[in-house]
Amino acid sequence: MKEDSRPDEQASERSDSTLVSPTRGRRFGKGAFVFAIFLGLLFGVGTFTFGYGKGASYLSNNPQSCVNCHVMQGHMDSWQQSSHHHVAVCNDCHLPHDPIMKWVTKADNGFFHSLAFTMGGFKDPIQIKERNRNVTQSTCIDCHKDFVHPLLPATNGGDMQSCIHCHADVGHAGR
Amino acid sequence: NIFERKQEARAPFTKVVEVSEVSSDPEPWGLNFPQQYEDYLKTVDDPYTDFGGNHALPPSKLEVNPWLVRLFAGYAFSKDYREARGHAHMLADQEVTKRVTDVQQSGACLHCHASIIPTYRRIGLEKLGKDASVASLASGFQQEAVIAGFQEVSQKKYEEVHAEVEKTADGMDPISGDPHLGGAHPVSCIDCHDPDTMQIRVTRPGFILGIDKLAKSDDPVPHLPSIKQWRDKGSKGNYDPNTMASRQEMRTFVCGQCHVEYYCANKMTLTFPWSNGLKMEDLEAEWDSTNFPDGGEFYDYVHKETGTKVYKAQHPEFELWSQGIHARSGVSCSDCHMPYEKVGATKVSSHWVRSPMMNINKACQTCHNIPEEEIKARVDLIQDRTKGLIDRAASAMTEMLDAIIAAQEAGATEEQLAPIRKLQRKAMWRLDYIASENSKGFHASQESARILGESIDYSRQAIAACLKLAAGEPVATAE
Amino acid sequence: NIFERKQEARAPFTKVVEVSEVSSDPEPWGLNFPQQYEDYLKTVDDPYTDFGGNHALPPSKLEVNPWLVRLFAGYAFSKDYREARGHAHMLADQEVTKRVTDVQQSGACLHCHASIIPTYRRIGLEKLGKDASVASLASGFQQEAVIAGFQEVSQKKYEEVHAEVEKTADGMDPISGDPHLGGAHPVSCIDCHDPDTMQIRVTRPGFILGIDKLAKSDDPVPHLPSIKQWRDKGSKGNYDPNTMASRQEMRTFVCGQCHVEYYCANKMTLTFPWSNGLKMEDLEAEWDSTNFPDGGEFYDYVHKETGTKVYKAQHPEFELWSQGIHARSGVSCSDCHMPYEKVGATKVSSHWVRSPMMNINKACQTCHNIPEEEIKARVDLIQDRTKGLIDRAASAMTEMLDAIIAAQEAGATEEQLAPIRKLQRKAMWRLDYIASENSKGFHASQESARILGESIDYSRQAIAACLKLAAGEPVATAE
Ligand code: HEC
Ligand code: HEC
Ligand code: HEC
Ligand code: HEC
Ligand code: HEC
Ligand code: HEC
Ligand code: HEC
Ligand code: HEC
Ligand code: HEC
Ligand code: HEC
Ligand code: HEC
Ligand code: HEC
Ligand code: HEC
Ligand code: HEC
Ligand SMILES: [Ca+2]
Ligand SMILES: [Ca+2]
Repeated sequence: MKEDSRPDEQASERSDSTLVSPTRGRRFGKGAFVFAIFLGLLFGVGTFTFGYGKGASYLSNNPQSCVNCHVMQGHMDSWQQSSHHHVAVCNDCHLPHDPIMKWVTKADNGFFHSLAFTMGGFKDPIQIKERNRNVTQSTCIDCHKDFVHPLLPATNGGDMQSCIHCHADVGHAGR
Repeated sequence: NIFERKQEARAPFTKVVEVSEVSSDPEPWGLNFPQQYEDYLKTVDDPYTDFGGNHALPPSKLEVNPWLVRLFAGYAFSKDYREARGHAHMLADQEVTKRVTDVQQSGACLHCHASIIPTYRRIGLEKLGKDASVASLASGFQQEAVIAGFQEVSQKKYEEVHAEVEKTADGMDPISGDPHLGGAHPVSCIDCHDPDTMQIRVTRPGFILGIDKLAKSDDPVPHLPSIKQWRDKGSKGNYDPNTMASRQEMRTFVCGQCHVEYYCANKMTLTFPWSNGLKMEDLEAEWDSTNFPDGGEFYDYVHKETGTKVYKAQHPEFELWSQGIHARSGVSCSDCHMPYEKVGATKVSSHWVRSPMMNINKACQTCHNIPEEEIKARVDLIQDRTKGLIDRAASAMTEMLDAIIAAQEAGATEEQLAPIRKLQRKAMWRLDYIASENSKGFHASQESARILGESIDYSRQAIAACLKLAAGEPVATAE
Repeated sequence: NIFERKQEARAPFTKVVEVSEVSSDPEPWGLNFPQQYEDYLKTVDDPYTDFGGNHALPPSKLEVNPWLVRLFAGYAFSKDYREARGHAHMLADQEVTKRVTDVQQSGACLHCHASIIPTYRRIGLEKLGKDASVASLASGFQQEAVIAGFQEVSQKKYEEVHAEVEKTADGMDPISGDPHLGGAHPVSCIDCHDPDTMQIRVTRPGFILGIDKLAKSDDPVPHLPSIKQWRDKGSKGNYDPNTMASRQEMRTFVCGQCHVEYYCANKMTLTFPWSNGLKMEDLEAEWDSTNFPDGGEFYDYVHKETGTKVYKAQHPEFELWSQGIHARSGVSCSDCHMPYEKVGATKVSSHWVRSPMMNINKACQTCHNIPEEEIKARVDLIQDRTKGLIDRAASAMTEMLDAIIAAQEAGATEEQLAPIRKLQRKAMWRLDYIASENSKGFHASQESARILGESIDYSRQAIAACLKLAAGEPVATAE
């Protein structure tokens, strides 16, 4: 796939400012601070793994880089079968589309996956955490917000259904 | 909580015409939301038009299952009881059923068959001595007045209340403020939507009171997380679905306003029996412990063949769904009965509320990625098993009636019959519970079979008890 | 750590030692596949070791459910009947059960409790007058000989056949060709795997003959697509699972070799009753129409309290699973009981075959993306409903036994009792079917409830019939 035809880029072109919510901005302020300290403290431990496990692949958009960790293989295999494989790579769904949170999440997940992979002891099949679940929901909405307009809350701050309540298979049925 | 996804609102829609809390006529709403309105109008279509033109009534359940006539002996249901059909018919079907034309019914019947909230509000406001003008009716929901009006008319005569609905305005000219009088309507946009925001909501007093009782019970209701949250926060005040339920829960609650077991007659106000929980036994326990205002024991009718006071179960879809795997998985009524459909560049909820089996592709296949015939085969299998057990329970029930009649003819005393009547009531309630539920077991497959198994048990225990009476043996009491 | 894991990903497996068709001792296999062997050995662990050291037997079902003693009155099962436990125990548990020590059992018992195929082959080869040396035993599966041996020993005495198994070589030195004699083993690698390719396979004659009968029946078996394919191609010859079944089907069939209803005693060869299909009624119909070689009507035992000839149902896991939603969705026994687990970079099947509830994460969460406690709660709910109905059916059954005894004491004739005995047989069979199935209803939740509902119906019909007899009324025949 050519770099310039990546769907996430098309998507971010399409995305407008309405999705950068004030709430998210606030959360970033505090979260990023705590995160930075934490990262600093643990940096030494994680560095070898991060490097050897091609942790830098987190900085890339290539799905192949995710399967440097074989625990991601099932997701990769079924992503290739999925309705989205030609329109969205892993990062299109798993990284926030807003430019700042994107890098925070990248660092955060990249670091913790490396740590978890090295130390073991994570759940198998892997279970997504609430925080990352919210990321995927936000990316669905970002790409599809026109189409799903009626599903958005009628009033500000209202809740809405989880897309994968119905579309569980879109990214990857397998785990 | 996975349902809580606080989001920014959608862009406000453009209102072609203004609608308000008095707009029970759906037509002006249709100008704002043509797609939903068009679908809604399709609910006049139903598979029964083959039976001789649009005006024919749907098939009689009594003819298909003659044992129902014996089950309901002495009750209005034994005169006329038909298949349900689309929402557009609900008011007309009620008006012409022999249950209404041949029997005096109460005004509470209209709670679920007409767009009655503005009428409740008007009568409530009058009762409370407040302004009941059309402008006042249009100005807000005014729950207190709605509930007051509901309580006021529930026990009045059907015809009387029907006339009240007809004389309430069903709309108001937004500029002149003039009322529009278009008569009574079946369930309409205003019954499920806030006219300002279009958010879904519940309006029916029966549900608002019932779900609060449920929240205050100790039924775990794992499928209704907002109730758990309310309890965890100390169960303060009342549980208010309109402000506390998640949107996904609301997608079921709007249906739970009507598709539920109820008491609806002239001895007390319309009641949803949820104070112990939503299981069949919980509902039964509420009826068992209810007394009428006059102090008498609760019952729905005296079974004519046997003289036993029994309960009538009506369409407990919400309650049975609650016991099923879909409820536990967070699947709402609307997910299946009002699935999203792609219309042009957007997706909307199908307002053609109907059997999902007429629309398997949208109703099921998004979640169940398997062929349509296979889905149909699975539903058929569940329904066939249920049907087989219903027939079995029905045979046991009719044999029981014969046995009780024989015992009475042989001179059994009331004292001797007392435990047998208890068994009879349990057996009939359980059979009716599943037979009157409209999914033929689908909404909770194992639970349906369990309930029917119990019905068989009680019917046949009653038979044995009668035979023992005849033989002069002592009869054990029902457990 | 990562370094190691990367290595594992590339490492192909190397055969450290040679194993062959005579290698019923799993130890050498374990050198080739240490991970699977290690898991396999864990099947000695079980939740019952708390009950007093590793050698204690698991809890007695008879003590927990005293009604079982009455259900099995006059049959070996009334002497000793326990919870199942891990595969490692299967042979020892059989050797020490009072059903074997106090009663003369047949050699067919070993079909499912020992790694017996090389013994069948040896005896079959001898019978057919062919070379039965260890080298010949090791050389290939030789199905004809295996089946001949099976038929030869099925009706022999248990002790005799056990001695035959002990004296068959359980391995062979690949270089010298010397036999290894290690005694009898419980189910072992060779029972499910081809020693050359490690492909899974079925080896048990009972299954090979049974599944062929099923394929030749008209049961639709939508969950076994390869049978449909074979039928579509004209049902030529025999249906051979080892060459025709899909790998996913094989992941169930290996278990279906043993976890099935059977006849196993000395009147005829071990039989799996699948000639009409896999539903409870289909199995019953086969027994109903079976005659023993001596011409007598088929039965498992004469129920001691009542003198009725009845059937015994044993662990119909494969059959009940076949009626459930997981089977229809293509989910195999191995998916839940031998889930994949990641060991380093490779995925292996957990050979610690056990309750999936001990391993919810791997067994269920691959497909059900919901919290572990919620999965447990769903299983509990299904099992509690089943348990409730089992208790109800058990009460009905014991009351029935009392009623029949009373009728006999009152002098009922055999002619009068005939229809009652039919009802009794049906009631007991249905109750036993679900009570002896080991998932407590989970494998097919609605079907389990349906079967128990029918059991209740028949038990209580029999009671009424007895009471009518006492009253001198005519008794209708069982439907
Ligand atoms: C260094 C190895 C490694 C790489 C490379 C890797 N992952 Fe992971 N990933 C893991 C491990 C281990 C976990 C489980 C963490 C846990 O459960 O605590 C995980 C968990 C996840 C989760 C669930 C996270 C959560 O905690 O909610 C997501 C989503 C994910 N990975 C996506 C990705 C994507 C997208 C990529 C490529 C851009 C990727 N991973 C690359 C090892 C890796
Ligand atoms: C179209 C969107 C989409 C794409 C593309 C996608 N995913 Fe996901 N992924 C999701 C969603 C949605 C979830 C969360 C599921 C949930 O909430 O249970 C998820 C969850 C995960 C998890 C957490 C564990 C689990 O299975 O729930 C991992 C790991 C993961 N994805 C890895 C990947 C990798 C690696 C790729 C690329 C090969 C990828 N994903 C591509 C949408 C996507
Ligand atoms: C990077 C942008 C992007 C993201 C992120 C994304 N989608 Fe899509 N999605 C698309 C595009 C583009 C298509 C149209 C594909 C086509 O036409 O084949 C599509 C198609 C679909 C479809 C129709 C195809 C099908 O699978 O039935 C569904 C449903 C869908 N998306 C749901 C989701 C959900 C749910 C998520 C989040 C988990 C998501 N999408 C995330 C871009 C995206
Ligand atoms: C709590 C809500 C509720 C109340 C109160 C109620 N109904 Fe209904 N009614 C329904 C629902 C839901 C259906 C559709 C399901 C069904 O047919 O079982 C229905 C169906 C009907 C039908 C069409 C099918 C049939 O039963 O023949 C008639 C006629 C009817 N009701 C008459 C009445 C009458 C008369 C009363 C008052 C005694 C009444 N209803 C009270 C909710 C209600
Ligand atoms: C105000 C009461 C009321 C509400 C609210 C209501 N229903 Fe109904 N529903 C009825 C009545 C009454 C009927 C029977 C109409 C008849 O037979 O004339 C009915 C019929 C139906 C039918 C049968 C349609 C057919 O074509 O056979 C379905 C399905 C149904 N409702 C589902 C729902 C769902 C899903 C919801 C919520 C989204 C809902 N209903 C909300 C009262 C209601
Ligand atoms: C998972 C899907 C699903 C959910 C959730 C569900 N239903 Fe149903 N419902 C069905 C199916 C399937 C049928 C059987 C339709 C048939 O036999 O044609 C059915 C039948 C019905 C019928 C009778 C329809 C007719 O044609 O007569 C009514 C009324 C109904 N459901 C109401 C409800 C209500 C109210 C809820 C929520 C409390 C609900 N359903 C939840 C799938 C569902
Ligand atoms: C309650 C179930 C449900 C939920 C929740 C849901 N969808 Fe859908 N979605 C559907 C159904 C059903 C269709 C198919 C409509 C059709 O084929 O007409 C659909 C269609 C779509 C399509 C278009 C498919 C196509 O064929 O082009 C997209 C894109 C989509 N959904 C995205 C989303 C996103 C994003 C979300 C979350 C905001 C979401 N959906 C939430 C049920 C759901
Ligand atoms: C029996 C209940 C009921 C009635 C009556 C009803 N609706 Fe709805 N409506 C719903 C539900 C449920 C949704 C989905 C809401 C959600 O997911 O938040 C909905 C959604 C909508 C939406 C949002 C977009 C969409 O399609 O999801 C509009 C607009 C709408 N309805 C218009 C109308 C109009 C106009 C009428 C009258 C002609 C009407 N509704 C009658 C239950 C109802
Ligand atoms: C929003 C998602 C969703 C929709 C829509 C849905 N289902 Fe399901 N269904 C589920 C889930 C979740 C389960 C529970 C099992 C699981 O976790 O996979 C389930 C289970 C089932 C089962 C097995 C349970 C049983 O009672 O045997 C059947 C059959 C079934 N669904 C049929 C249907 C049919 C028919 C429809 C459409 C009328 C439908 N479903 C619509 C999500 C859904
Ligand atoms: C068709 C295969 C098969 C045959 C033949 C068979 N068994 Fe079993 N046996 C099993 C299976 C499977 C289990 C585990 C499931 C259970 O306990 O219900 C088991 C469990 C047992 C147990 C442990 C639990 C208990 O029942 O106390 C004993 C002891 C036992 N069998 C003895 C025997 C004896 C004696 C015979 C011969 C009369 C026999 N078996 C014949 C398959 C078989
Ligand atoms: C050769 C016969 C045989 C085969 C093949 C077989 N089993 Fe068993 N299984 C048994 C017997 C016998 C027992 C009971 C052992 C005891 O209680 O001593 C048993 C016990 C079990 C238990 C209970 C374990 C416990 O810890 O409680 C499970 C679960 C089980 N088997 C599942 C399976 C599955 C899944 C397969 C296929 C992958 C399978 N079995 C293949 C004969 C067999
Ligand atoms: C979808 C998952 C699933 C499938 C498929 C499945 N089982 Fe089970 N099985 C279970 C569960 C859950 C239990 C209940 C375990 C408990 O109560 O601890 C169980 C119980 C059992 C037990 C009793 C275990 C014990 O601890 O005593 C046996 C034996 C068994 N299954 C054999 C089989 C066989 C043979 C098959 C295939 C024909 C099969 N199962 C298919 C999930 C499954
Ligand atoms: C009761 C049946 C059974 C027994 C006994 C058994 N296996 Fe397996 N084995 C299986 C099944 C089922 C699979 C999965 C096969 C598949 O999916 O193709 C498997 C897979 C395997 C595999 C392939 C890799 C994997 O783990 O999926 C190996 C290697 C293996 N077994 C070795 C052994 C060894 C060594 C023994 C004896 C210690 C043994 N097996 C005993 C049923 C059995
Ligand atoms: C390989 C996939 C797979 C595995 C593994 C699996 N399931 Fe399921 N399960 C399904 C499917 C498919 C359905 C049917 C509904 C549907 O289509 O979503 C289902 C349905 C169910 C249902 C609803 C049906 C009913 O009887 O009420 C329950 C409960 C359930 N599964 C529990 C479990 C448990 C517990 C386990 C582990 C022991 C398990 N499942 C393992 C795929 C699986
Ligand atoms: Ca009632
Ligand atoms: Ca048997």
